[in-house]
Amino acid sequence: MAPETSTLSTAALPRERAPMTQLLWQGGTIIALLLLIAFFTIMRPGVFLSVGNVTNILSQVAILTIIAAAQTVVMVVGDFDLSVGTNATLSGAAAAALMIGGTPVPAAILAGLAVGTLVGAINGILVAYLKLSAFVATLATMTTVGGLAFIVTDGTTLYGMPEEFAWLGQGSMLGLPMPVVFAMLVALLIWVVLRFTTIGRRWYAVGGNAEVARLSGVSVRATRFLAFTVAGFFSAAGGIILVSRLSSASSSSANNYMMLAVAAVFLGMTILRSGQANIGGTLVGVGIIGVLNNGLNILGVNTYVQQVLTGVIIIAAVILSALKKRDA
Amino acid sequence: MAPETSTLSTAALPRERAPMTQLLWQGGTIIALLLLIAFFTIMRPGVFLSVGNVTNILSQVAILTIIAAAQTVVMVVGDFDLSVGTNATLSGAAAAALMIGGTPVPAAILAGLAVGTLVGAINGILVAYLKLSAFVATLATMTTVGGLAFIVTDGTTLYGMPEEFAWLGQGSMLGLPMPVVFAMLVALLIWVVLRFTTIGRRWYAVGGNAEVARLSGVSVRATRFLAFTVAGFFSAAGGIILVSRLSSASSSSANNYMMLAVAAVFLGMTILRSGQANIGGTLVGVGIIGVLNNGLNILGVNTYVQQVLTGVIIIAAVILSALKKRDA
Amino acid sequence: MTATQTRASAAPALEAHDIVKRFDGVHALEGARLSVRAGEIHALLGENGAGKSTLIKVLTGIHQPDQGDVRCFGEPVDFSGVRAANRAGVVALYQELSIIPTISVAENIVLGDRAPSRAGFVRWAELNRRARLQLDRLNQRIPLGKLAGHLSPVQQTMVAVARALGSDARVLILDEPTASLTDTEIRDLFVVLRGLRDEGVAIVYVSHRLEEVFELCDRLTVMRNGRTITTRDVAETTIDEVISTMVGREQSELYPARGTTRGEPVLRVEGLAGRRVADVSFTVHAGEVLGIGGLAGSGRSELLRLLSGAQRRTAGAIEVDGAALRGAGVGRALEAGIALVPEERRSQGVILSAAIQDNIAIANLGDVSRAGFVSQRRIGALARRGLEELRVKARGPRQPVGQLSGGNQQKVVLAKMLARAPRVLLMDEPTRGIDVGTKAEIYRLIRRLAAAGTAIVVISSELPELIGLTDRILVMHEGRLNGEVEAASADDELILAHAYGRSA
Amino acid sequence: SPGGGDDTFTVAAFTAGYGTPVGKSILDQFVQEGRDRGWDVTLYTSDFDYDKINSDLQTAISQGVDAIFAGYPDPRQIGPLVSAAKAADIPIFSIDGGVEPNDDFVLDVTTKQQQIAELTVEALGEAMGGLEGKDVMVIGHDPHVGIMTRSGMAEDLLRDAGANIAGGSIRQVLAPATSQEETLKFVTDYLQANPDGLDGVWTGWDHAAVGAVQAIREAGRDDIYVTGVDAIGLALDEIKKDGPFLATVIQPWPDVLAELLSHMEAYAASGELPSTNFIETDVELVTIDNVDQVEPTD
Ligand SMILES: Nc1ncnc2c1ncn2[C@@H]1O[C@H](COP(=O)(O)OP(=O)(O)OP(=O)(O)O)[C@@H](O)[C@H]1O
Ligand SMILES: Nc1ncnc2c1ncn2[C@@H]1O[C@H](COP(=O)(O)OP(=O)(O)OP(=O)(O)O)[C@@H](O)[C@H]1O
Ligand SMILES: [Mg+2]
Ligand SMILES: [Mg+2]
Repeated sequence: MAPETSTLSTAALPRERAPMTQLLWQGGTIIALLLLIAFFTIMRPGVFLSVGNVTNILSQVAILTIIAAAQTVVMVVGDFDLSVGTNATLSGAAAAALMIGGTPVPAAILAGLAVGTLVGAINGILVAYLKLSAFVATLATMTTVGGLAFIVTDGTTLYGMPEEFAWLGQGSMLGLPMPVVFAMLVALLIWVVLRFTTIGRRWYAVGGNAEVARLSGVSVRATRFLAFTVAGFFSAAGGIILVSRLSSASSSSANNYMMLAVAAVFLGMTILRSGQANIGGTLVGVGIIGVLNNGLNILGVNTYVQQVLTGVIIIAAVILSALKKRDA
Repeated sequence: MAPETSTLSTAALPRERAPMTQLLWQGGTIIALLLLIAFFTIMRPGVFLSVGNVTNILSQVAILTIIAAAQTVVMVVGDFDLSVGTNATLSGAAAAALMIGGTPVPAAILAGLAVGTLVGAINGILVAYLKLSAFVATLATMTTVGGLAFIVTDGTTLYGMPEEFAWLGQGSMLGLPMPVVFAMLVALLIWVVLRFTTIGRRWYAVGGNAEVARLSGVSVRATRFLAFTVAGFFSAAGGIILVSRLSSASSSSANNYMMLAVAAVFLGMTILRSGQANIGGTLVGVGIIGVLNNGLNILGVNTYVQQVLTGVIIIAAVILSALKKRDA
Repeated sequence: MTATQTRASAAPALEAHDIVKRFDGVHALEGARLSVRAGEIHALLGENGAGKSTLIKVLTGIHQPDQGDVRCFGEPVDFSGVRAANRAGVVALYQELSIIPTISVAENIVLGDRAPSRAGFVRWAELNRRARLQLDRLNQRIPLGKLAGHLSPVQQTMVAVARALGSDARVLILDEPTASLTDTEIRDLFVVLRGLRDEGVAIVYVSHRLEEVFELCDRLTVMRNGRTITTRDVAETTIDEVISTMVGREQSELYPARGTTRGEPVLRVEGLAGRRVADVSFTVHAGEVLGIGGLAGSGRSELLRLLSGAQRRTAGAIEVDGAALRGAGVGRALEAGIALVPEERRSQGVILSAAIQDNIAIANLGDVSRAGFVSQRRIGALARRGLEELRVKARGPRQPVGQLSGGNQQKVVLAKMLARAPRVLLMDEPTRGIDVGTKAEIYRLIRRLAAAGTAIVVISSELPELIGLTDRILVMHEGRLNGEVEAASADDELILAHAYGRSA
Repeated sequence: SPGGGDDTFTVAAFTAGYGTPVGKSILDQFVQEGRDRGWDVTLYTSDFDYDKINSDLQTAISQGVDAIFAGYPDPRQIGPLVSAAKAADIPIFSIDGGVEPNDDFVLDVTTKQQQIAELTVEALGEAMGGLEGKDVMVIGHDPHVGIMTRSGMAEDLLRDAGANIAGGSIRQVLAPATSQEETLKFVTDYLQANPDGLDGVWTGWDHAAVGAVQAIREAGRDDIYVTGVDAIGLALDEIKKDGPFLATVIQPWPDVLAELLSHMEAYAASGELPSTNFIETDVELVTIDNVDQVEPTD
């Protein structure tokens, strides 16, 4: 501690001597991820960490990454979006239906993105302007949008999109499957926006304390609206890539991603001391989910037991970081 | 104090000079319920409000009521429990498995209740003592418990419980189906506890501001732990009654009730100015969901369209009360 | 409150010996001592960040000390938490922590274990009786059934005070209870505190209002940089002496000289009306510091909120440098050069979880960004400048604001708005919770800004501050302006007369 | 390797329906039988997550397998793994992989959906004394290919025989897992609104049928008949009671599996591919007359 100089006349601003401690992250969740990787590597040496399997894990988590990134944005502003999953389903199905109906691929993709963005904007209006709790509002849109997805697909699975559409989900670039490339781009983009732009700052400020942000001149409503809209857009992107990957659009293809995305973001929040949502953390969370899933499969663990273990390991990871926090 | 309007919905308020304006409830959601009832009555006069159909609606919402009441308790302390659905499934399946294995019915029921209570207590430990966010903790237990339900049922549907067990879910008393009787008892019990007992008031205090409560000497951890445990117990009760009602226990029979319960409680929270969870409101929320479901079925509306309308009407109901709030 | 008081002479009611407490390498306490006797009111004084609140948290078991020990009536104690402390008769009202907004006033006052019950059922009549008793003692006529969240800030504080007073404590600790109270409430509180003292309760009283301390307290302990410097009988010392002990040197004049020049009109307000405010017109000139006086709830805060765009106005015009302010919202007002330092720092001023520099940046995004991208370097530089100017005691610009002492948090709010170099600076209770030394510094800063042409409007519930700092004072009564006085010729009585609605 | 080489025959088996009773038991049985034959079988499962299945299988294919076993696949959602397998020249053997021949598989052995629909609709007609003018509710679940196909066929058969589809069209259940409760509500509500408007309920699978039976019994009716598909134990119990549950259909999955295994064996031994790529096996109607001879499928 600075010597007794903190009097009025002599400026007493202690130097920031240890900037490292200021980074304020705690590795509990990251340690959990590394432990999982180590465990599976030891259990199946040469298999788990093989190039093929790593690529496989990456492509299994690619779409989750995109949807979790969308969820991260909403959680940065302190809200939830329960509709990301059904929104992805609907947007993907809408694009597929249009393509099957003869709309050119690019136009159909844009239309799908527009659908998702529109759903996001509606969430934004409900939460930001009509002041509904994000939970009810997005629960309701989740239900509605899920119903619309059933209607668009007529309850069945749509297929038979043009060949060139398959590139989005099944092509590859520099040896990486396209979904992985897109996931990396989306994560990078959202990371940059959250960290380096004024809109990212505003999102964090609104998430920190909306009233303080408002009194500091942030237009809270527009900021929050934008977050939901952006989440809608990226959910749609995730849904469309999924449809391309499967060459088919079922009536509930991406619905499950909501829970997984929320889990990933929450896992990631434990990584920052401030407990905020952040892309780095979300990627770690996605990593835990993906590694666990793939590793347990490789070990041949029964699906039911996998489910049990997944829950237990998520809790373990979070407890690990809670313990670290208490020390500090 | 104005005439004893103590409907279930009004927050417990001390007698003294509490003027009517302080009761502070707003009818938006109730109006929505009445509008729905009026609409369906006009559309199908003589059918919708017939004694038979009203009893039918009541028995359709009975189990939701029990699980939503459990969720209400947790939401009063300001948390969520995402595991109520899978917990109900697991508890019901456990009781069923025991009965099929020859355990006497009462013992099997007690064991099922114990399973649910234990899951609730684990949630309580994770959230109250280990300070995990309720969302992650109960998301994880939801997953684990869901997996256990698969294991207990071996992925199939259990059936062949003793005849006398059917009474719980299929018997009736004074013309009311037993599930309805149980739902009424549970709602009444939780209403009394929330409104008139010290533990109920402590739950509300913790939900209002846990930090102030803690610094004022409320044992926040024990209080919160108890809320989750109670929720676990009543979820189990709901699950067991459901199994009795269906005479079968599938591996995910009650999972869906979680979302519906959350929606019901949220709808109910709009009826108090303070925005707190409360049993009266939850019943209104359950009523909206039940009436909507039955009414649309009676009108013969397609399932998918029903889903779309359910979301839209939930939003409409909440907006209605938000508008009222702004006036006030 | 029983017969324990007679044992007062035996052992001190509460003692702390050489307490050391560190957070992440910050030495919050480095050998703090305190000894409070039953039947006395003992002031705990020190600059912002001296460690007063931390000491209180150690005494009541919220923090465990790294070294040192605590004794209660001679017995060594090691409270595991607030409940343990309460059971031992040690009760505290913590700084800035008040009420539970979603439950009734009565339940807020008789909270938790103390709620009367029979077989687990709350005895509402008894609960109400007890709550009413406490409010009556404080002369408060707040409806018991009202949701506490719907009370004004002053009323909320009084409810929290009532809770602490009603706790049957043997040792009662109050951390800046009067920071957001006006004279009337303070007077009522003092009557109750003196009564408790006479019944033998040991009272620890933290405040930055030294006049109050000298009026109320029997002994005082001064802390500096986490250490206890001295404990004295109030009768044997003076305010000046205490100040120099607190800051480690002599204190110069508290209030700077008034401005001599009065320039062009900067802020012109015409027929302004909104929630709780009607028909307000006035003008503030460059170089002028305008004070706003009035009773709690008279609409002073609402007036500033209307001016700053935080609240929508229903009528009236606002002009800055001759240009009319159009549109609504804080953003517009800030662009026009109007900045507000709000009264409630925790809910309106700072994002507790965010770093100091991010708090400051959020109101200055234009300055720290280019083409939508922010510059970390500029954010850091801006924050550093503010921290130095206001002498914030912090580890650096990246420390989360929530870790700062109350007074230092307030300085961050000031820094945030000052960084905008506003044309009109609206300050609602700007020195609430700030130590005397820094107050003088802030007064000088305000004068400097005024001299540089900024129009300044200050609300203060401390009449000496209002009179000493400003050039001119407008007094509000029930939402309207009710008189204007020149500060140089004003006194408490004149201002209060206007405040109570009498037109002088 | 195919063609009788000396190293082990490796099979990647997958199903997205491991969360369903039949899916689990047949896949477990396949793994067992395969290992009994000395094959190296790896099982990939998911709960209807085809994204995961496709990734897993693509990896397996890239690591080299001799054959793929597809259990109850949705042919529309396995495009990526089919192309990967084709590129690597790996044959896919499937059970219940659709309702018509499909070049994606070297062999798909399945049951006759048309026969299922015919048998059940006939049974309803007999019990009700003819279908002409009768009101029959059809309960389906379009996301499931098999159910969608047979419920569509049943609807056509009913209409052709002059029956009315109660409610105008097929009632869709949202989630198979909760179908018993959903159907219970459907039928109860329908009977509230149209007490005289229902003579029979055709359901695409037994869980839904059980819900319908319960609704009818609770409404105190004995003149409405229900049929299901799958012959799960719960359904067989109801049929024995001689109540509303009229009939179900047993799909002989163990026989289907045996048929498929024989073709896989031939391929493992000599690299010989089946001569046809689509085999439909007969199904059997279960009523009170033969219910005692039927083993439950779950
Ligand atoms: N949780 C914490 N983490 C890090 N530092 C802390 C924490 N709590 C307090 N401090 C530091 O301890 C020092 C003493 O703070 P404390 O709140 O006790 O001051 P105070 O005397 O009450 O000041 P004020 O008059 O402004 O309320 C400050 O430098 C503060 O930043
Ligand atoms: N009865 C009330 N209910 C809710 N909020 C109130 C009430 N009275 C005042 N407030 C709030 O309290 C704050 C201060 O109100 P107001 O401007 O009337 O008082 P003031 O003169 O600044 O006095 P003080 O700030 O000391 O209470 C404002 O933010 C206002 O919204
Ligand atoms: Mg303090
Ligand atoms: Mg004020």
